Amino acid sequence: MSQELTRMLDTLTKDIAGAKVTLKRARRMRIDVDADALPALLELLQGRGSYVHLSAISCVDWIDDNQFELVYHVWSYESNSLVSAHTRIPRDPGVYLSIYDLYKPAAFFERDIHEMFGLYFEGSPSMEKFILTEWEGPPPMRKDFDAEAWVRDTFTERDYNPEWLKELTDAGGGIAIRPQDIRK
Amino acid sequence: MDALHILIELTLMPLVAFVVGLFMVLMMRRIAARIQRRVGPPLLQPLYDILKLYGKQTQISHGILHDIGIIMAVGGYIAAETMLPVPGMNGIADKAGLITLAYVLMVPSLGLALGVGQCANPNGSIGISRALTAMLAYDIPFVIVIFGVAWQAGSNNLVDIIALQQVDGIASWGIVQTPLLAFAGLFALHAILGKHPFEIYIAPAEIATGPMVEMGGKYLGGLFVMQCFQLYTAGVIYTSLFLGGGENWLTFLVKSFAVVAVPICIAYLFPRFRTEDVVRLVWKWPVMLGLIGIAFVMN
Amino acid sequence: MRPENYQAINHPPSHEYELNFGPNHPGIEGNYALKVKLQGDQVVEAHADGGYLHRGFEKLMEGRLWIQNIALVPRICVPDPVPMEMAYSLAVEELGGLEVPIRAQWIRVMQLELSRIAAHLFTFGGHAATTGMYTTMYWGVADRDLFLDLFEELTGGRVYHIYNIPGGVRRDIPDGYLDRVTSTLDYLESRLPDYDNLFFTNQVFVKRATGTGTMTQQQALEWGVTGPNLRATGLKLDVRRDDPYLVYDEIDFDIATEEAGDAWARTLVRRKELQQSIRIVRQVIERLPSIGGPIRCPIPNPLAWNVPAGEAYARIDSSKGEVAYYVVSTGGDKPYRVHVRGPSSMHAVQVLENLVTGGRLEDVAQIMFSLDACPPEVDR
Amino acid sequence: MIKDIPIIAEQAQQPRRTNPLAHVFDELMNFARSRSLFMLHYCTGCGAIELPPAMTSRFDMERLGIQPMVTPRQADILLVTGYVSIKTLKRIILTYEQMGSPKHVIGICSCTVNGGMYWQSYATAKKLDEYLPVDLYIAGCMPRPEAVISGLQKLIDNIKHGKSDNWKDYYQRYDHYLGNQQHLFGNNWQTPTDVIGEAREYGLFGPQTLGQHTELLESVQKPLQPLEMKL
Amino acid sequence: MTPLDYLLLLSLLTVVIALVAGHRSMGGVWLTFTYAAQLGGLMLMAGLTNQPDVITSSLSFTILGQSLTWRYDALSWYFALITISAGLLSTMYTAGDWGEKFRADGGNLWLLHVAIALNVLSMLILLGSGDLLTLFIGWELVSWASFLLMILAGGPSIQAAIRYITYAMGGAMAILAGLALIYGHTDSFTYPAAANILHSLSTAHLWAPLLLLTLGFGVKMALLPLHLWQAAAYAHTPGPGAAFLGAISSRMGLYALIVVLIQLVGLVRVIELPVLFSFISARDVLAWVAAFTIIFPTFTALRQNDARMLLAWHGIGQGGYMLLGLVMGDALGSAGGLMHVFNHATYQAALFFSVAAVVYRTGTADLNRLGGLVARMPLSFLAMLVGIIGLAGLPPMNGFVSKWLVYRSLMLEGEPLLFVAAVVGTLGTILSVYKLIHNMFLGQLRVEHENIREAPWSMTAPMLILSVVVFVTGLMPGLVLQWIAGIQATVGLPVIDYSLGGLDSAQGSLDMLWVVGVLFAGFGIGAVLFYSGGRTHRVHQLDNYAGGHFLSADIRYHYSDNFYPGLMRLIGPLYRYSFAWLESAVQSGLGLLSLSTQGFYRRVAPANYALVTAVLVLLWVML
Repeated sequence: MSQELTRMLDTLTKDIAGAKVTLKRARRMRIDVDADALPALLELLQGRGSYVHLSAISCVDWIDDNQFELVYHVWSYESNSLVSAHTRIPRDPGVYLSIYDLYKPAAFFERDIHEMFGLYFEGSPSMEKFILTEWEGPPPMRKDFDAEAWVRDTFTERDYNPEWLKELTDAGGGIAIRPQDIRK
Repeated sequence: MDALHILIELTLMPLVAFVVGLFMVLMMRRIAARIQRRVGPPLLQPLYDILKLYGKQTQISHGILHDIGIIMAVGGYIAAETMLPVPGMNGIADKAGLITLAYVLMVPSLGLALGVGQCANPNGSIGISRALTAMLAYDIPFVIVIFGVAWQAGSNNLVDIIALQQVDGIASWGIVQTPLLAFAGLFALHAILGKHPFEIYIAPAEIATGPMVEMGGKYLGGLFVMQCFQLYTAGVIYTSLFLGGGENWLTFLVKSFAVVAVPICIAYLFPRFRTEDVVRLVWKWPVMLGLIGIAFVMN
Repeated sequence: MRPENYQAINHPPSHEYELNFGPNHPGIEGNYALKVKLQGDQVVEAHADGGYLHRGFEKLMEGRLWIQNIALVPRICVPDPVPMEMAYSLAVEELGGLEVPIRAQWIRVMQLELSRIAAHLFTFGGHAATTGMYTTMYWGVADRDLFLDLFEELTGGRVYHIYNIPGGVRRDIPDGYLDRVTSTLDYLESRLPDYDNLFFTNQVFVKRATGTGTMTQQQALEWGVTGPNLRATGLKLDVRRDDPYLVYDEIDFDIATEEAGDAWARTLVRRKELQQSIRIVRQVIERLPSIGGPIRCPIPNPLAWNVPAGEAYARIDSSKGEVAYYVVSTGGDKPYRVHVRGPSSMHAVQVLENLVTGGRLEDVAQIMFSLDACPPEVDR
Repeated sequence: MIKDIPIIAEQAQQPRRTNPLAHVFDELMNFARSRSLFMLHYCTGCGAIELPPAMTSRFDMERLGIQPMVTPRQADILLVTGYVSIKTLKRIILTYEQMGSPKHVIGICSCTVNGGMYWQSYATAKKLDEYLPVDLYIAGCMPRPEAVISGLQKLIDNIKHGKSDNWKDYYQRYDHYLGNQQHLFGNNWQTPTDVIGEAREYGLFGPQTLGQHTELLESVQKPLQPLEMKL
Repeated sequence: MTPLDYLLLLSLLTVVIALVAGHRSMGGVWLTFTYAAQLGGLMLMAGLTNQPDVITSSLSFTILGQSLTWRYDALSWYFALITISAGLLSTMYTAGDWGEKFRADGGNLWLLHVAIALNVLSMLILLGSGDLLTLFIGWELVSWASFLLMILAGGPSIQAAIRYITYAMGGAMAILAGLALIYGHTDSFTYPAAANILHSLSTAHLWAPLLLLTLGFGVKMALLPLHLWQAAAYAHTPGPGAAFLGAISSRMGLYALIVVLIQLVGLVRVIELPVLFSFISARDVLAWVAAFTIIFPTFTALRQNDARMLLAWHGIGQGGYMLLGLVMGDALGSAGGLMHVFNHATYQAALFFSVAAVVYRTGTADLNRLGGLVARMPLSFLAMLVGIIGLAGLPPMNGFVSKWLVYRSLMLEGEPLLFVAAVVGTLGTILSVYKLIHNMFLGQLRVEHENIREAPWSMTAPMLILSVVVFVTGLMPGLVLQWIAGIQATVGLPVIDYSLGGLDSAQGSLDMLWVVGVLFAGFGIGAVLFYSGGRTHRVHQLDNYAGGHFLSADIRYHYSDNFYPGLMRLIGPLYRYSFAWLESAVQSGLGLLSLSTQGFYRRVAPANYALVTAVLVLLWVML
């Protein structure tokens, strides 16, 4: 079955320049495609390949390559297989095309990627913030945003050696052998 | 009847109503708990709630009307209690008949409606709109029942109606004499109490508890007091109209509690209707039965 | 809130008014908000507003070891946490090329289905409470607690189990555990007629739920609806069947469907799934004693485990719908990227907005609960 | 598992009550308060999943006089169940200020104590008691219903003995809390409730009610004056 | 010169002053004094209420051998009291800032003064009619005077007023035909002669004049199928004019109906008069017309989104209670019906004044564009509150007493369906008045209304006076009931056994002193309870529960439109189908009638027209 699938996908994608189909395992296919060819590929997958269910759009920030990788996971209820269409776009302008007119669920994922990565999708119905409406920092999922440093700057840590515990320790209570004594 | 005597009665009757009402609220919550396989609240829980609410140290008001609304809601019921005869006390029941009672009972609702309106909260306003719609629904069978009973007794005076029913025991009770009216009355009573499935105007999941939305502290306390009075009033009116009132305090209380228990036992087994379904249902069965009942009574 | 929001400006000369469902509202599931614009009781516009439960899981996971993340993932969906652990484990196993022992797979199936039962009982309670039917909620939550007890015995945690780890499960089932599961299932089955009488066939409820929040098959597919909500429109689609994971292809169960696609159909589908889950668990109980072997495959030192580079997409069917994890590894000791696809990110945003618009104020809460939307999945 | 937060603020000088019955009355009110706690129905985080079991048939909180209430106006206790994302924290503060005193905050789950397992998350606030006066923490991830109920019983005990008036601390050290809030939410932060005015009106004014942070607030805010009736 | 002459002359003087000084700034004040003088003149005749007596005017004419006389009895006095008081308060209201603004907005203040004065004069003339011919003349005068008042605002009111005059002319034709029928039998227009002949007429022959007269007077009264003109016509009349019209104008129809049904035909005869080929009597027909007049306009009012329209529709509905009470014919019912005339006039005027004050300040009466005004216009709110409690018929206001009397009478007469109909009307009233007060005064204050102020004293004083009257006559209904008892004695109805607080009767009495006393004692206890609780502090309306969200100033969260959606889902289709059908049916029917009437007027001289009609109808009767 998988062989058939691969063959079908090959015929489907032969018009798409640079599309590379990989069969990862049963029911999982990976297609690497150029950024400008991706909408055409998805249109083909949906229209001729019955891949009607957009499972997710994932975005990966390859900061070393200065690229965003967008992965469109589409599922076919007929051939019961998942195609993950991978494409990479430059990180810098961070603008890409929306596939909302093909897949309605894309609206949520694109909106999500927009606020988490700062990647703008042209033609998406709403690019307003949804989750981070009250967040003013940079898009947090970018690799160059250091959440831990931000947390350290913003919040103070709880004092784990409060006064009342010190008094207790001074009065001879607490741990029988202290860690530093063991190390000696 | 001298002035002092009547003054004592007027003071005692609301007090009795409040105390009995507290226990009716407790009964309601205990019944709910038993149906839901729980233990339920302790004996004085309703009292604790009210005390606590009146003892709140900071509370907000949205304006004078917000205050007046609660005063009217509680005061209207206090006034209405003096028109409900209890064993040994008639209050001013003979100076204000059934119709007056029915209309005085609308004063608390109107007061509450005003208070809620001033809160400027849409949830509250929707709650009031639903409550008034429900009132339009249940008052029709209610007045049909009142008409039937008043016609049967030849008087719209509750004292006369009770006296007439006590002539020869159970056989002269309204529920035996006019069973159709009694059933319609019970149905209307269920809707008046606003218990499920008629609980359209509290509806937490829809309108965040409707009229109570901005009520806190003594405002909510007032509503809790009002709930006590409401249960008591419903029980006593029905007892007086159909169960021969109270020969003595024991039978009076037994009957009133039993009357209130009936809708409560039903209530916790149902979800709530939509507004128009409430109106449709209440305008269909109790009205029909009530009118047939009146036809029997008037022949 | 900013001071300029209190500045006076002209009011829109409109007959519409705004009402906020949530975040502090009993008609909303969890900490979530739906802003609706109404005219009378007719919803004109609805806007979902999320982010109240946002913790940045995906960011957090990039900063923690592969094994540490197992403690993090169940928190993504609180009422039904097991599928989250499972999907993550499956994805990591795929990356690492781990072969899960067959016994562990059966235990995982049992745990998944028990979790589904608990989640459905909880949902029934919530759905009933939106229509004012608190007794169902009280009963449902109390009966769910029995399943939490089973989890506690198996895993040590009532809600969050952290039981599945890449490579298998943490510990074997205790002695006599399967008997206790059987007796709990028997008890639940004996309670089902009560629930039917009280809730599922209660005419007032049926009247309120039929025709509420109806979606067609076409709409459901278009909007990316999955799970019980999709099956309530009459489509026999289930990840457990279409894309079998664990040992679901060896298990005999029916896919529960209903035709109507409204709130009542969705509830009935869950009611039928409850029985199917009981059936599955009973099969597991039957087979499990005969399957020996280890409960997990050996993995390297978890604190210094570099998962081979690659990417994996694991999908499973939770009680809400399709849960999927997209995991990218660059061969380090931490994931490079984890993307969580919760089913509610469709149900609680687009689908909810669409179904609520044009509907009635009375039905907003009911639609949300009948979709069984789980806000933390949206917010992550 | 349960830990009291010591009350740091100095108690404001209470006016001496000369009526001998006042003490009895206070005892009665404290008792009524302890036996009737309305908790706000607000699921702020994942710990809320253990509240339904605690409320419903199995553990039944109503026998302790605790019942859920919908709006902050009606509620006495605010259960902050789990991590508070910054967006939620604003709502929690709004909600807390709308509640009528005496009000009590219970932090449930470890995340309210120190951020818990989300200690490095950019989206959640770490220590709840920096922003609100917390009466009681119930630690655990997540605490079982038994723990929640035992924590509530501890609170009941405290209220009965008049020991649980941390809510006064919010008025008396408003500047401190407001400062922390401004630090997190920005200098334009304002809630519709006029806490300073309330403190003044109810005699809860403390030495630290006003300070540099309240000055900042007053410089930016458009105070919401109640709509007085005008002739 | 009798006191009646003084009264009529004073009224004429008022008209003259209005003509001369109506456009001056002080004109309103002078007019107020002349109305007060008229009231004084009326008080000279106050003795009428105590004994069944008649005061005749020395003015009389003889035309075509018929003498025209004017005289006042207790009934006329009662209606005249309401008329003059309404005129007085309306003019007082107009005299101050309202009139200034009206003029500044391009309204014709002079015409308004003149129209009100003319209305009062014509109504006084009508009320004094001593025979059928003067009744008709007065009737025509009143119709045209009302028309003048309705049309003077221009704009949409023109259409409404023309609609009114069409209906009124149709009604006048019917009246004329009825009078002609009676004249055909008696050759005389005097009441005794008419009464004699009507008593002796057979059933079939009595029906014709009765039907014609009831239809004719019913137009002004806005009885059910003929009610469609009224609401728009009243609502579009400028503020105090609407209050005046709403208070008394359409009650002239009731006055005429009382004259015909009770004084001429006799209620006993009406009760006995069977509808041909059926088992119901004329009274049943009238009672059901009244019941439908209560229900349908009330529920139409529920759908209105304009405060003035809402009130005007209620004015129609409340007329039903008056007729319903009257045709019950017993002491309680007729007392209730008659008392409701007074009660309705008081609260309806107060309500219209209050709405006019809001319009004065905000410029709109659209219920969707107001809200929260109680904080800014508390006195207007108070007047409206008292007014709506009266209108809804709840204790302790006077509307409760009159409605109670009607209910009680329906109970005693054994009319369960009518009783239910009356209660349905009351409940519908409660629903719609809550909508009125909620959408205007409660709820969210719109930001553009943040800075408005209470209406000036010249406007609040009349409404507060009326509010006090509404309350006092509710507390002590005996004050009004003594006049009612006088009327009942005069027109030959059973006399009510009243006391200061209501009435004593074996089958259930009403003592408003006790009821109100206990109610206020209850409020007092409620207040003590309330204020014994902790202190409260006031908050701004944006400090409000909104599901945990922050409310901001740009959000409209005032629930106003489609206020009873649940109910409308049930009965909404009725509005769409039945009411629309009724309206179009009546409209086309009356359109046809008015067209033909118009044709008659154009081609035939009016005097001949009357003759021709009379001949035609006589022929029909003879055959």
